Amino acid sequence: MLHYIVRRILLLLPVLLGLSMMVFAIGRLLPGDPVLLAAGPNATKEEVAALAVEFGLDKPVAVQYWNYLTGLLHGDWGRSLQSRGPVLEDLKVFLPATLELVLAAMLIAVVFGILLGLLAAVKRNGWIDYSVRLVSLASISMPRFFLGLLLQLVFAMWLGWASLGGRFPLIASPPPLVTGMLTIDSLLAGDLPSFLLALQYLALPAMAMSLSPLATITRMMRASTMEVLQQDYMLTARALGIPPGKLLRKYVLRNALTSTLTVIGLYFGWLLGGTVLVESVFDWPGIGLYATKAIMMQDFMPIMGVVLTIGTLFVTFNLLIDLLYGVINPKVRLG
Amino acid sequence: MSSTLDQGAEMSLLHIQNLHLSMHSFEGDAHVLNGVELKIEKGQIWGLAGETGCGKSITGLSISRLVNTPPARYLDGQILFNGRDVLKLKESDMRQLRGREIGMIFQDPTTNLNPVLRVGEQIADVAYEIGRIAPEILGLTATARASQRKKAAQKLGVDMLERVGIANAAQRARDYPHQFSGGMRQRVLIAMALVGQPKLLIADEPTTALDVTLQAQVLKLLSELVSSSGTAVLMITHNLGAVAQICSHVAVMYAGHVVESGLTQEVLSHPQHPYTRALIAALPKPGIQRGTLSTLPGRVPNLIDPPPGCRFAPRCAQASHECTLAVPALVGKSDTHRIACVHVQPEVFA
Amino acid sequence: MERRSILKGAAGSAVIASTLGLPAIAQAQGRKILVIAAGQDIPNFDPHVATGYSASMLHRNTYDGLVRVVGAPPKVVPHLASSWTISPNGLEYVFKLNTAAKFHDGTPVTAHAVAYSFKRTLRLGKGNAWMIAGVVDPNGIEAVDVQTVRFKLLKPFAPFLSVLPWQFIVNPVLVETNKGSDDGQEFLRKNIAGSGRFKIKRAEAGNLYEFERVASPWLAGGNLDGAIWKIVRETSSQRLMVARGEVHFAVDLTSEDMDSLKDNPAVVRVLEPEFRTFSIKMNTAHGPLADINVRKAISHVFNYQGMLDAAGYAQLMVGPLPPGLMNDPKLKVPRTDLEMAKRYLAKSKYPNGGIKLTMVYVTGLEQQRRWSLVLLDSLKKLGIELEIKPTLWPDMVASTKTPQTTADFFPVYQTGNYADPDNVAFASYHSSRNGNWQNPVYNNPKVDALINKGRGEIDPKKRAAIYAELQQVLVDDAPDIFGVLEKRRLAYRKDVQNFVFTPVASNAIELQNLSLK
Amino acid sequence: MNESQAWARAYYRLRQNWLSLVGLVLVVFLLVVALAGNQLAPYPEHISGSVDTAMRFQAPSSAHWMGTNEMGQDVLSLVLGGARISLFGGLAVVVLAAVVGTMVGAVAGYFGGWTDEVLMRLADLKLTLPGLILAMAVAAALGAGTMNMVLAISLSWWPGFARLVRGEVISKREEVYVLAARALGAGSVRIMWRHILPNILSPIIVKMSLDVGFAVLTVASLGFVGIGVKPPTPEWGLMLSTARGFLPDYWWTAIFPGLAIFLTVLSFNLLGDGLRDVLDPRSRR
Repeated sequence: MLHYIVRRILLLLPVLLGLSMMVFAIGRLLPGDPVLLAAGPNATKEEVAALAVEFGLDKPVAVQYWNYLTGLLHGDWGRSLQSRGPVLEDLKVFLPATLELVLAAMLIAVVFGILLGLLAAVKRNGWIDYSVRLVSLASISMPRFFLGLLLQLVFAMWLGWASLGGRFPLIASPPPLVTGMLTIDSLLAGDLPSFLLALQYLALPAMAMSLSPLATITRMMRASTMEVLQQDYMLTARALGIPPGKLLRKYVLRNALTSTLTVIGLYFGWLLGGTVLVESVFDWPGIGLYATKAIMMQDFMPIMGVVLTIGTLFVTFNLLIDLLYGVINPKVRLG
Repeated sequence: MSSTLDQGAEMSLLHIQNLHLSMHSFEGDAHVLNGVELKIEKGQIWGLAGETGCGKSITGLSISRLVNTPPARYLDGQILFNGRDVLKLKESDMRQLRGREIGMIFQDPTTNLNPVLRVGEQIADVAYEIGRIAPEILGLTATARASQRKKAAQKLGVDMLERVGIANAAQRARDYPHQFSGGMRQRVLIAMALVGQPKLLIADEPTTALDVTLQAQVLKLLSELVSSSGTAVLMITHNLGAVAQICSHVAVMYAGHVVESGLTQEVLSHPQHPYTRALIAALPKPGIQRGTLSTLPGRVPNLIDPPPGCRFAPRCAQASHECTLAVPALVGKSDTHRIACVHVQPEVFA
Repeated sequence: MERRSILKGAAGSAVIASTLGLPAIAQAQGRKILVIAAGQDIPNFDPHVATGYSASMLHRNTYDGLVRVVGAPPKVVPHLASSWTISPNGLEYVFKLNTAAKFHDGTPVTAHAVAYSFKRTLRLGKGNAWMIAGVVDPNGIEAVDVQTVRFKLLKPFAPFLSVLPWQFIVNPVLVETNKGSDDGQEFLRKNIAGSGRFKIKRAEAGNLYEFERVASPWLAGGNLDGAIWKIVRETSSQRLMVARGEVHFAVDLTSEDMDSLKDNPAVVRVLEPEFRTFSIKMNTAHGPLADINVRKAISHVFNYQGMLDAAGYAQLMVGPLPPGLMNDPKLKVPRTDLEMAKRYLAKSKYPNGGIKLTMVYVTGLEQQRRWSLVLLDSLKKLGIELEIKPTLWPDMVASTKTPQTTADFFPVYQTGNYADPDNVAFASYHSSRNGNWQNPVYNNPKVDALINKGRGEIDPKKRAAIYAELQQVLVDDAPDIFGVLEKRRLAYRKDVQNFVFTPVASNAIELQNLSLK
Repeated sequence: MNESQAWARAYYRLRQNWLSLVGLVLVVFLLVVALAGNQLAPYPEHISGSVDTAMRFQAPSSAHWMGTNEMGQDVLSLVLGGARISLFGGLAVVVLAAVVGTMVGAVAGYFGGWTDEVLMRLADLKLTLPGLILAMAVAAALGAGTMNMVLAISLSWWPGFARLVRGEVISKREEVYVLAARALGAGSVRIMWRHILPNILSPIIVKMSLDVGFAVLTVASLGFVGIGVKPPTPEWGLMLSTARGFLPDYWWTAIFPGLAIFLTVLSFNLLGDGLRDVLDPRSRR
């Protein structure tokens, strides 16, 4: 098993290299002059030229890329026009917020997706199956930002149960910083009131984020469960007296999960990139909002930083899913 | 539908009476079983032979009520297992029978074991569930705790694997199905089917997916295990050779109807029904020249609008108008040889 | 709203609502924290570099200027300087400093610190330096003794006292020790070296800035222990947060927000005129609008009422300068008059229109989007087509470099930082500002001369006459479509006490005298 | 199975799943609205930007079925007008991405070897990058305008088609009729164009019909974030983001554009699902 993991990790390096190359190329190809913008509106010609040298834009592209790459490795991801600070520092502040949102959304999507998928497959062509299929198709079509607005309208504006935006009540002091994820940090600090508060702020955005992955996982789970139910070994197990509960829990679930797992992996990556809209609706200070502001200011370093971060996380997480796939599916692990 | 119990005769293990079943599909409703008649006593080893699509598998599955309704629908008839009509049982009662009273083996060993669970665990699961109803199988009393039952089930599982000829069964039990050869997997399935010491074992084409040498071994293993425990067997196959090798009795089915049944020795050496005779004639015998295999003209009837009366009539040489009037009943002086054909009178044959 | 109250009533009884208990402003552990919702981030703390109302709020509360501005109309009152004398020719100002004033690190605010700060401002030439550049002579700033500082001006400058509230004094010791290579800019970007009543306790870029009252402030006032400047981008969120008590202040509200707060008993609405003009500048140097008759025609076809409706709480401009700043009642600005517009157009090079003009506006600024639609609709009546291009702020600023790259119509907000006509006049119409977004192309020597005269004139009556003549020339030249004066739209909770509105950067809330019940 | 029976079975499966029929009807209705938006709208002049500031924020009434917005424009007319941008924007993205993706996929699949390796790694890399953020960055940099937006979105949309087509081409490449054509001396382009492409059309069409819905969603997302079309062109995403400030009091200015996006995406998904069953039964739901 170990060499399987090592081989996959080694395979990761060229992908990350390719990723950095593509992000650099996109940064350079985008029209708009980063130097002029960095210099600011009332900068003189000389100042702009000096800055161009400082940015290293006068050097050939290959050298620029090399500087960019070495810079990345040494933690210099460029400076942001907005915060004037290094991009890496900003990412350290904003990334945990996005991760917390995506993890919460995926948790909801996976748990309910699997349950609903199983239910729909078992009660095949019954009214439950039919309504689950209809609702999941509608959920996939529901734009996240519109859903966010509706949730805000109902739960925050009319019913007043949830907060309108932000991550934590302003007055209350946040739990000590460990992971940067408020819910987890407050749990680590054993501070239940903060945990509940953080949860209350996380609820609406997480729900808005989780609807489309939930629907997709339901559809995938339903399809793979129906596939498994028709397998011969299910008939054998049933014929030899295995009760339905154990059949579903043990015999169906593990097999159906294997193919649904890849979707969960893919979705985590897509969600990372998709938080932009929900973050702007709920004023959730994550990398999505950070990227949007950077785009509005044509501030390239943060955009490239965010895109590279998401790309890297996406690739790494898919590797984890593949490894988990090996654990669940012995044929893959033992070759 | 005669629902009265079969008074006089001592209660047989399995008695399928006049079973009718239709299967709904895109094109329409196919009348798959057309009055199946079959009676199996304790210890007997029956072969259920017929071409593909004659309904033998569905009959086997119906005994353990594993046919999904819909799309299937039982139109008529009974399946009496130890006198109780299986079609009327509550699902929970039916589950008590499966594995404990009725064991089943299916055709393809490569797909009948759960790929993601260890072999030992799968057989232990079966033993554990049976132990819940009949603890004595695991050598425990009813008051045994679940953990005891689990350990005993695992031990019984390993023992069974050994009895079906799997070397150092304890280690092998930890392996996964894909680490076993086809023949070994079929042995595991046999072990799983017999771990509950069932009264009846239904084997649906158990050797069809194996090559010839393995077939003989598996059949030998099956007959040894069964004879020692007195388990009755219903082997569903289209291979008359296999029937001849281990079955004491045989029933020949055509288009959802048993046309001839009785002692294997009797039926195979003196086939009376035209279809059985044609079936046996089609068997290649050693020393025949090339090109002389006789074939049966015509095709299996379309079951959506089946021919009236005897469904073999369209392909039968002695067919007459009388054949088309009604489905001929399976009659015979005794259970040793019964025939369903208007033109063959019972007294004619022994 | 009938339906909403039913829903609210039903929800009120819902068990969930009561248990969750939305976190209204709990007086956290008894500490009085004022929470302000604002849409603008504070990327830079340096008082001599950063601009924008968010930065001004930070500077006002963590640094001090020689004087402060209070009330409406704004009046200059002593602050660091307890008294001052002005020479008859208006060229020399001498300030006596308040001995009690001291920096956060306890060292007193000396005349040397004042001189050091003004010299640094002029040296950097950023932030609010433009207010005193070319007016204060860097070598003419002298610390006579520990408590007295003398300023020698290069030329008489009537609004000098009005600009001083924007020039903040830094602690020279701290700045020198962290000078670095950029005159302490890197240090002051994230750190405070001031003498204000508050200092920064927690700063999360893009999210919130928490202020905390210093241990022993040299000036008492108000009972606040601290305050939080919370970045809330969406104005509707700000409005709902102040309506529900999640925040005390909301500083970026739209007219629609103010309408929906109308009948909320717990909220005080502030709707005050301010020295903030909005006009659509026309490219007088390049393209069809160089022709004055086309400009005149457009000035008369524009739907002023439509602009006012779309603006909500605002009033139409009655002249190039905001009212109350020496405005001339006899001045007549153009109003919608299709006949007059057609007459002017007939005299122009394009008698029946048929031309296509371009307008840029800042992506995301809703008001500017609405007014560009009003302009598009109005121009249709003259057969003129308008292409509206939402543009990102950096690109807009870059486009004003040359007349050729500047769009035909360029919308500009002009905020009067100090209550003096020179402020708006100089920034909007003086040709020295050409190539800059405040006055990209307009160049009229006659106007320049009048502005310079106005700056230097001390005598109020003569000054009034100069600005009256200036405004008449501007109206005749019609370089802009004179738009609206948006009222300041603020809202705060009833339990905030003694907030005094000052029409000068009033959304940069001064915490000094505020208290919470 | 002769020709007529194949169609009968296809029709049966489509009819059996009446949902996709609903999808079909909705899509046709949307196309009509997109084409004839101006004619259908009660106040067509509002679509081209005229305003009526006296009638601001009117609640839905008989005069204005969906009420009026902040400029007094009729929301129903703007929604109908917006259909053109959103729908044709979505279609343009998918068609552009399909063309580019098919070419890349066909070349990679047919020639294989290192071209396949390079092109597919490029496509895979593209999939790891967050499509929406990239589209926003590119659209913002190119400046507002429908064409810029379509270009920006299809930039990260083509890999999906490339992977699909590559798979299909590889499987079809070994087919007998392809070998026969090559044996008869047909050039590779001819083979691809005349033999392989026509036979892999159905999975492409299925993916296109499924993707249009999501492309419309992305167009609206760009609009919501404030990048996208130039005023006065009505666009659902922009309308929703503008109207967001008027919740909850003037809810109709936000709800109707939002519903329009949802319905469009739903109808294409319904149709796509149905088509997939009919045209491409292998990957049934």
